[in-house]
Amino acid sequence: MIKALREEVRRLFEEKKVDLVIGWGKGSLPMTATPVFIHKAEDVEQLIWDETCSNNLAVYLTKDKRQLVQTNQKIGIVVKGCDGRSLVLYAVENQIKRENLVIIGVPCNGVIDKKKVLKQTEGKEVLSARFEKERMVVEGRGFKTEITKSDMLSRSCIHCNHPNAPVYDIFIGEPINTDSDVAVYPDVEAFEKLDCETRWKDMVESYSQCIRCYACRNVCPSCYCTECFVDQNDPQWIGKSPEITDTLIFHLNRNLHVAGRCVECGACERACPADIDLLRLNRKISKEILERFNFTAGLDIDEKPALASFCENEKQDFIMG
Amino acid sequence: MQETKNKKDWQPKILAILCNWCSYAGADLAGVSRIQYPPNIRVLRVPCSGRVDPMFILKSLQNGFDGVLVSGCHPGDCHYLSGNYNARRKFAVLKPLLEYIGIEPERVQFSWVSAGEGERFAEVVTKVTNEIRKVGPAKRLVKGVDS
Amino acid sequence: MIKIEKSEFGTFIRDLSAEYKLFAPVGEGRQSAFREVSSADQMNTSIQMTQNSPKTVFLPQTEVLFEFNGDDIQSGEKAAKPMFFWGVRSCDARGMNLLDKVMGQSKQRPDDPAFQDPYWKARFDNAVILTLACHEPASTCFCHWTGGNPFSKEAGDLWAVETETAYLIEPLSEKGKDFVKTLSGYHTASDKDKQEIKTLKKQAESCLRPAVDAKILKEKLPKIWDDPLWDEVSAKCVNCSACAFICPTCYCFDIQDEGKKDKGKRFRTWDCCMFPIFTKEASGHNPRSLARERVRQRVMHKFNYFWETYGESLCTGCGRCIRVCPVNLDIRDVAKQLLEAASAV
Amino acid sequence: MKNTYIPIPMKVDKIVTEDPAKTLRTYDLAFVKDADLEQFQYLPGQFCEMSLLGMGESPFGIASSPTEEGFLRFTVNRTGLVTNEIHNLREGDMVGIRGPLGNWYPVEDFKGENVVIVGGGFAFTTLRSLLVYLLAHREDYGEIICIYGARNPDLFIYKDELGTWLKRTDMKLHLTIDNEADGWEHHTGFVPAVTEQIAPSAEKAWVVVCGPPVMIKYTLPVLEKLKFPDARIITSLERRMKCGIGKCGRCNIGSQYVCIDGPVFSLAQLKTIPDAL
Repeated sequence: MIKALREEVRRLFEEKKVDLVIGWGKGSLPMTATPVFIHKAEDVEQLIWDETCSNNLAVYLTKDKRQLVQTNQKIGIVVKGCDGRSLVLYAVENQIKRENLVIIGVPCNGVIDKKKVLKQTEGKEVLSARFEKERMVVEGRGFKTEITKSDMLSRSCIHCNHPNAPVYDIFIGEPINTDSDVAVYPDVEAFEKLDCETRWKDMVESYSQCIRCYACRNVCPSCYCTECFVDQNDPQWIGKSPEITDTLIFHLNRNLHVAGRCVECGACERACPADIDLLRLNRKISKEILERFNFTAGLDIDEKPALASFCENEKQDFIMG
Repeated sequence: MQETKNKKDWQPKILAILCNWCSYAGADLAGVSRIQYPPNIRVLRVPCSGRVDPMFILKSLQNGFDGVLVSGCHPGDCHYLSGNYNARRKFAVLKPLLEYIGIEPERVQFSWVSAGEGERFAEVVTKVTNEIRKVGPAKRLVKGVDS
Repeated sequence: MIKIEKSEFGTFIRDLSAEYKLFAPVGEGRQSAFREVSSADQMNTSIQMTQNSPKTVFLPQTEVLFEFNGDDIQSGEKAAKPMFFWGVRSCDARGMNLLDKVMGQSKQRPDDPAFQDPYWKARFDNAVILTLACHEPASTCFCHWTGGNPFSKEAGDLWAVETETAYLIEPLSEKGKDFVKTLSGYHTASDKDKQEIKTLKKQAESCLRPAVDAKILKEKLPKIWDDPLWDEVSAKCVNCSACAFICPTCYCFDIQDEGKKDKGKRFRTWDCCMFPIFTKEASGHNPRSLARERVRQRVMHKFNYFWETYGESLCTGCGRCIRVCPVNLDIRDVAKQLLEAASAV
Repeated sequence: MKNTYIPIPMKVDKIVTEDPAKTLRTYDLAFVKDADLEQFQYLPGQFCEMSLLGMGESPFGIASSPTEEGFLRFTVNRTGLVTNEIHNLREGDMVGIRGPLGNWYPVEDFKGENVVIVGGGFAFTTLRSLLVYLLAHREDYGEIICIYGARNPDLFIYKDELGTWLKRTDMKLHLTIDNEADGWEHHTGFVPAVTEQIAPSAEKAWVVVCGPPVMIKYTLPVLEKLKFPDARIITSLERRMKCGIGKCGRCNIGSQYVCIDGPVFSLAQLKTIPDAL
């Protein structure tokens, strides 16, 4: 698989089809991949693809990195299903020139969340990790244990049913077949069943861990405003104190800004240094949008995001009769 | 910010965000027709319900309103043709989201009231006020109040 | 050197918490931090390093500077009960000393109390810090790059080593000496214990990986201030502030007002040089508008600027930023790259 | 122990609107407590943080001179949140002041030597402080030359004083505007050009430059051409600030903090700081 990827990318450079390829390389820590920017054929050996390649690389086409796109150079980008959906979103929202992109799809069976591994090892540091199909053998000082993939799978991947990029120019290996592409939200439904009081308590408890580093925002491919509402200070919308109301309102508003645009790649949750399960609000919104408007973000280049369009006679049960 | 209110002489404070062309005129009609409704709302006039950023609603709850009512033109009557349709989609996401995190559903409500529906405006305000009175003073999301 | 058997530890901690506001490592993984405890079983004594450094106590994420009501202004300073920090690693202890150079003292106005931070002093001057030797430095640890050592005694008021059966404690500062005087009924460490310390130290040092001398890096950095390498180095950074907020020595803060003209509060809150708004002026002009400039600012501040003023690195090599960086931008790799480029110049 | 984060109360005594567009206003603030008046010792070039409680703080250079007792003067350009609010102040309103902060123009070193002051736009505030200070100790200093430019005649601040200074024989004031204007009988042209044309001697002289970055950028080469040594070219920097006492890290440039190592720097110093200019 990795060999095929490298060969394809080498070919792209040799055939002058790309000036730059964004992919994943081996990270400095076990179970960690890191984004790499390949500028010439010799460097393709840096590229890897496995269940540690969790970053959504689409993020490097917007925000502070926007100039990459603006310089009109031909960019190759390696994408999982969710990353590919981000590119579709960018195309819909005119953030990229499709013709300048060479989208390289890879079949994704889900990426791991290091935080979950850490839980499995009771916080003990992992010094080496080896994948064996559905299992990972991790070793640290004075321990060696096996973790089954399902126990360390990123939450975004558990219910993922878009393992392949919806749009691609090259696909490495065989696209993965999914039995159904209708999203399911058992986690959300479970939380909905709890009573109001419990839900609120739960929210407060987990979100009070937030240190406001905005990693969730900065790794989010859908969060690319040139000036985020958080950074506006005249008027200042968001209180800067970590008081729970300010923290919650920041997250709620961020979730609302990506409503109908979130591709549920889970980058926010994996990036969170405070270990907050950020995805649950995004997934709630996605569920609502799917049920009400039968819309899923980042699948169709010709379809506007749910909150940027409307139907005249659609369900309005939430409006007072 | 807000002082702790004791339950019995507490009166709900409700922000009514009204679209200039329909609901605001509706409120006006209710007034000139001397129709009685609870005095608990503070009116914020906006050009169109489409102008209402969910942030307005979150901030009003944070800054001490016990509830928020957003009211615009009936579907099809928008002065700007599609403002209320777009608003409807935003609200369709916002309302369940707030409920999901544990904000009492009664606190944030939406309605369509036309310029001719003075009666209806009074009914809506009465209904909203009563429902919010039932759930009591807002505590969640409120700044400076320990939830 | 005093010896506290692990069997005595429970009572020792209980007595401590009676005298002091006792802080110790609590919790696991990404939510571990120094929190107030009252008994040994609340502590996580096995943790190598907490996710959040003691900074979260000494320089809290937010802190009320004062509350105002009309013309009446009430300072947020609180006369705190003396604090005791158990189990601070040497990198963090050094970090707190570095913060004190900025917050508690003033290089530029050494004799003017107006330039010392009263809120910081109320806590730091009032705290006894016990530095606990680090047996198993993690793969992300690089304190030895910046002149530290897992068994370093350079920072803290007390120094302790955990052995098989006991904690061996010796004083480092005046505060520490006074504290030790208050301890009674404990044995003193035997030569055998001292031997054990030597072996443990060796083991610990064997965990450390080859070092880069931060001093050399400091000398050379100015040469490549304008080097295009910074584009490469900053390419994958997403400019969040995870690294800065969990860093024991990042102290930058913002000052904000809340409330109305007649009633409200002024508070400070952590801020970070990674955010564009950090330096954006009212006119709209921003001296550090580019991501690369902001990344450079952080690296230079840690490894050169601070050193220029205070004679040591602002990085203590705790490696937290390496653990949390969402894109695995490893500061050690950055340092190596920069050093290489600088040496070539 | 003194808590520098807590502002001292001051009363707005007098407000002068400097330009027809009302974007520049000058505020004279009176001390409310005598103790504060006693304690507040400053020199030209220092600044203060002006507080509007509930709104925030902004740094402003002190435009009054320590030789003018009993009040502080600030000229505020309407740009952001706080400055807008300041412009809504009325005489008699209260504001909070923290300071004096930062360092000052080396008036001690100036003694017995000539001083050239080059200013542009509303950055003339601390230069006014300096000029008034020098004139108050006139006998201590040699020749005093002041070159002050603005885009058009309206945009000069302290117009009345400029008039009296023009008449003085113990100093020379050169005014200049960017383009010709009816009834303008002073220089025309940008500050750097006018400075070059006036060509003040660098002999036993210091030069203090303060103005918009672009003006400073083009004036410095001129001064070097006129043989002013870097150590005798003094300027004042601006950066976003919060604490003003060298803690919050916002105004950090190189190893220096503008709020406490500066804002006054010599060109010699600035050349050693990476992103200062």
